[in-house]
Amino acid sequence: MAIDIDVARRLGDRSIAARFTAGPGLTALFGPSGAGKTSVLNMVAGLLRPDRGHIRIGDRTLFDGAIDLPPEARRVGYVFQDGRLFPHRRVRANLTYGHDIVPAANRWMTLDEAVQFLGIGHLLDRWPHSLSGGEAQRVAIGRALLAGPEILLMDEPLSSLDTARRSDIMVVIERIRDELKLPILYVSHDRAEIDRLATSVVEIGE
Amino acid sequence: MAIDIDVARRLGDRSIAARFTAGPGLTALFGPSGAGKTSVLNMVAGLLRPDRGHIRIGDRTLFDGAIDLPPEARRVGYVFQDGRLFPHRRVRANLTYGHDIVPAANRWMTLDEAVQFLGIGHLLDRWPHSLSGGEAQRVAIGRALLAGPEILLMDEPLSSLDTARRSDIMVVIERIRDELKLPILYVSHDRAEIDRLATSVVEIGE
Amino acid sequence: MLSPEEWEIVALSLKVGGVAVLATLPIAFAIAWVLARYRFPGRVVLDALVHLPLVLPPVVTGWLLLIAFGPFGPIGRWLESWFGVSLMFRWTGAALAAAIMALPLMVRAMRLSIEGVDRRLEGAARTLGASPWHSFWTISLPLALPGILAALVLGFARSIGEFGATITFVSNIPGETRTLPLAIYSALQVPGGEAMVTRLALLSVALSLGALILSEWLVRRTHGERQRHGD
Amino acid sequence: MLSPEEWEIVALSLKVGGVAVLATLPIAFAIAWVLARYRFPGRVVLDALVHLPLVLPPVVTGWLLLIAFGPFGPIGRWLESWFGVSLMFRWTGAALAAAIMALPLMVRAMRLSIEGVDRRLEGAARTLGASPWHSFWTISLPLALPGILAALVLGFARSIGEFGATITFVSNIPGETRTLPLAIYSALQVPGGEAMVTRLALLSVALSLGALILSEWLVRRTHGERQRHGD
Amino acid sequence: QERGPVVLAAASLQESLTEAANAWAAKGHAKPVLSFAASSALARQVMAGAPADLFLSADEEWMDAVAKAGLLRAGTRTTLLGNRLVLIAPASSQVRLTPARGFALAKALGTGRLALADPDAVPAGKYAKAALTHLGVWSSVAAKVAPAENVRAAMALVERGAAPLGIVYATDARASKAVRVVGTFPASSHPPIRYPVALLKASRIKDAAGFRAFLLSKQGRAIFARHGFSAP
Ligand SMILES: Nc1ncnc2c1ncn2[C@@H]1O[C@H](COP(=O)(O)OP(=O)(O)OP(=O)(O)O)[C@@H](O)[C@H]1O
Ligand SMILES: Nc1ncnc2c1ncn2[C@@H]1O[C@H](COP(=O)(O)OP(=O)(O)OP(=O)(O)O)[C@@H](O)[C@H]1O
Ligand SMILES: [Mg+2]
Ligand SMILES: [Mg+2]
Repeated sequence: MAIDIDVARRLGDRSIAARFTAGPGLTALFGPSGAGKTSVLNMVAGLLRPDRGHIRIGDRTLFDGAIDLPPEARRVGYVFQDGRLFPHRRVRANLTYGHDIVPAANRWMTLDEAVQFLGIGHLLDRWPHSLSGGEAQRVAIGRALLAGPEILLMDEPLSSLDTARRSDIMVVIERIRDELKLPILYVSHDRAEIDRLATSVVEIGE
Repeated sequence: MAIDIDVARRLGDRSIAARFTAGPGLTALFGPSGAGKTSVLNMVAGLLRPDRGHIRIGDRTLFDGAIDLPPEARRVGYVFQDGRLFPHRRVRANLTYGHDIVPAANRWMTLDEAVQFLGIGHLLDRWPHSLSGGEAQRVAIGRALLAGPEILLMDEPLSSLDTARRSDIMVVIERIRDELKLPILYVSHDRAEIDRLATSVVEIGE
Repeated sequence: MLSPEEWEIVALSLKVGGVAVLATLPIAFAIAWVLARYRFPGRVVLDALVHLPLVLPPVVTGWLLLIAFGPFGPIGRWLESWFGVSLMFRWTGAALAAAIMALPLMVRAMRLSIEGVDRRLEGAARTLGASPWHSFWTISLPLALPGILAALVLGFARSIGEFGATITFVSNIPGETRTLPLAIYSALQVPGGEAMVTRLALLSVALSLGALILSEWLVRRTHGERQRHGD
Repeated sequence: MLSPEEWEIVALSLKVGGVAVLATLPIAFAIAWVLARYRFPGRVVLDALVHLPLVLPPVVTGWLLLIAFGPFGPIGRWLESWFGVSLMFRWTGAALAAAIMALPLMVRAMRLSIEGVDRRLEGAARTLGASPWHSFWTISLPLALPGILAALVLGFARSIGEFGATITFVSNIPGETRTLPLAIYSALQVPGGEAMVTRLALLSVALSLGALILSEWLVRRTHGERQRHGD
Repeated sequence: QERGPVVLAAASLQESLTEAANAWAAKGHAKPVLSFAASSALARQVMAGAPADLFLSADEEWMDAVAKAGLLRAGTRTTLLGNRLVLIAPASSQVRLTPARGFALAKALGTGRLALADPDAVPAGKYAKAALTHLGVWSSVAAKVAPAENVRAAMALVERGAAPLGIVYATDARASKAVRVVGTFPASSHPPIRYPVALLKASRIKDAAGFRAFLLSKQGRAIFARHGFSAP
């Protein structure tokens, strides 16, 4: 599935613009802090409305001025830069939130699988407040994957993970990329990560 | 100034324990996600009370069961893993918060200096809500430095910064370490960062 | 311990207060939501309208209710002819009066909580496939729970204490509209009725204390627990 | 537009309501803070005590005030002999009655906001050198501002509308304790007084509308702005 | 069994009317439903169409208002009771004073206030004002009046020592141990205090007329007399 994005949006006194097409696989968004990487992901997710432009994933148009699918119809899995776990639900209920909503046919991962490869089995009954930074991040990744998305948006998903966990998860991301053939938009500042995972690299910048 | 730490604390069903001494310079805390790195920093900062043990920095005892200095008397500069900017103050007021409290003699950096090397001059009149991840992190670093601490606690301070900004700030950390001779406790998962900055490495783990 | 007459009064107060608060809850929440989330012309007017029963002396509110819902009033006539329902001298009228008096307190409490809900969490829910409705029920509403519980307690206490609007609107009929405050008023009219007043006042206090403890328990069961586990 | 007599009533209502709310504000905040932040034996009792004026019919509250603050009452006697102060029949007594009736509403609103303050931010302030006091003034208090403003609006509206406790405690003396609701009540007692009632009621509404608009403007000036700039 | 008639009665009749209703019920009639509130509130309810049977007002003015609205059953309005006005003081007070032309009320008050039901609004207050005007002392005390919500509230001010003197109905003063009757106002000093009663047009209960008749009967009047009411 190919990605075709051309968006522009004013934020305060800044203009964010990005325009790129990418084949299937993992597209790394690269650029200095404040360049607009998160904003682009928000536009793809439907959380921020572009002032103009279009967003197409495969043969689905998510946005083009006339069309503007709501976030829940876009089937994006979004791992936010800042976690955003639901504070009033335990870890288990956070993980299953999207999983329980989507039709069974759209899911491509079970709770057990996610729990196992993320190593969060011992956390299932905990409240998000009590998680360490890396633990919360793993739960957030699991929550996004379990909703059975057709495209993944990952905003520095590995930033606070230790090396072992990091390479475990990179293996999973590679599998998602290669076996499930899901397009992935991936923000990272880590050269090694990008070198290993990225099919293509897009520079977002001034 | 030497650091002498020996603390233990139960959190839920886990026990966090750490015991190490370190000379001056930058001590990297290293360990898997959930090992207790943030908890140790919280205990040093006075935000989490150890169940037993002691914390000494140079010739000052911050904690030893009998003594338990409040956070504001510890003169720690803490860059939190999750930012924690004050949402009701603009960036400038966040930066000067501690700076304005401490006696002028304790300060070792001016607002202008901090703003300049962190590259946040254009953000001074913004609200924290509107900052990008990396921008917020830079403001948080500036806020901690400007309070003129005697010891720095940094919890993955560079995780969402781009490479250029990252090495700029590493230069500053090196200067703080070498010229000001401030002890620094530094949490990071990035091998390259630790190799470049750390005087000593402490393993926190099960 | 309580005389049958006192039991009747207490039961009636509970019924009136309970029905008033539960019936008002969704309406108050809807108003609070609209006031918290939307900017529209007439917003201040709606806000002011909601506060009205707080500002006007209750007797005036009761009088307005009487004019509107009395058998000769426009709404009263309409209710009578279409549904055969009359609120005059009925406990339902007392509940209506209590509900209207409780409304501003309930709206404010819920509005404060709704304004405190982190809207980015709603966005996160949407990306996980939740419709606006589903995200409302599973995210926004539970996060606003402290305000809802506060609204319940405030509203119930206010209902249990409502006097002026009730007696003006539906009079002081034993077993039908004579709630605790009206019984207290009656006792106050009798010289030497202080003992009775004290007794009934203590009953009121006990009722609302019960509601208070119940709500604290609910808070602890839901919201409180996830805080305690935090740092 | 307004007669001199009406001006007097409005001015008095503003004075009584304003003084009541401003004097209660710190006390209510202290109580809200304690209830939100501390668990201690007797907490529920304090909570219940605060809610009392809401649950009791206002007339009973006024009667209790009379018993306590009247010349024969323990507090009244003490005030008289030590300070030579009497609240009886004075606007200060009316303000006291209004303050007590407004207290529960103000405490609840502020408590909701205090419970919503992220305590980790207070910790961050402490590491930056702020004493508990300084962190309270610069972090906790500003973050609880929405609740404080809501408390001001609710309390003021309630004070402007307070009738039963006031007339029972300090009676209905023109120029001293005759606030808007008392004037409205007097008008209601007279057959054909409806025109006067309407006029005075509209005045009440105008006053509280003014307070409402003022508070909305304050919210927008402080809290609102930093939200609008966000996402 | 048929429901008893709904009786709207002035709050000051609470004890006496309850006793009368019990006596009526003891004769095997359905017990009347008694609702006590301020006459003004009750009259407004009648005028808003309330389905009540009998109205007992504490003054003529509100009964007139109901009559003007055409809601009274013709020929059923009559005066049920009378009352007297008394000057009261706290039980501990030593004051001696007899209400008469030009009596030294202002002097007796000193800096204190005179507790009254609101003289512009509430019947008892209106009678008191009329009496004091007639006795030529109103102008000297008008600025010292403490107008209360109703007679009982005025009495509470005296009971609690907030006011050194007050004017209330004889029936109220009689029943309170905390006040002392200083003197009774001459009946000629104010318009006669009358409690009118009437059947309402809306009445559907046959027993209502019977209950009204019972109140006016010898047995009924005796009950009210025991509570200190005078015959009209
Ligand atoms: N209230 C609590 N109840 C139970 N467990 C808790 C609680 N608070 C913290 N923990 C656990 O204590 C451990 C230490 O947490 P801490 O935040 O110190 O880890 P960390 O080393 O900083 O990890 P990371 O690198 O992921 O940030 C974690 O496993 C966390 O889940
Ligand atoms: N409401 C706003 N007003 C003004 N500027 C804004 C607003 N919202 C966002 N911005 C700016 O838009 C720019 C893009 O933000 P964005 O979060 O997309 O950056 P980013 O590329 O993800 O950066 P980072 O790597 O630091 O997370 C930033 O400079 C940010 O300060
Ligand atoms: Mg970003
Ligand atoms: Mg950590």
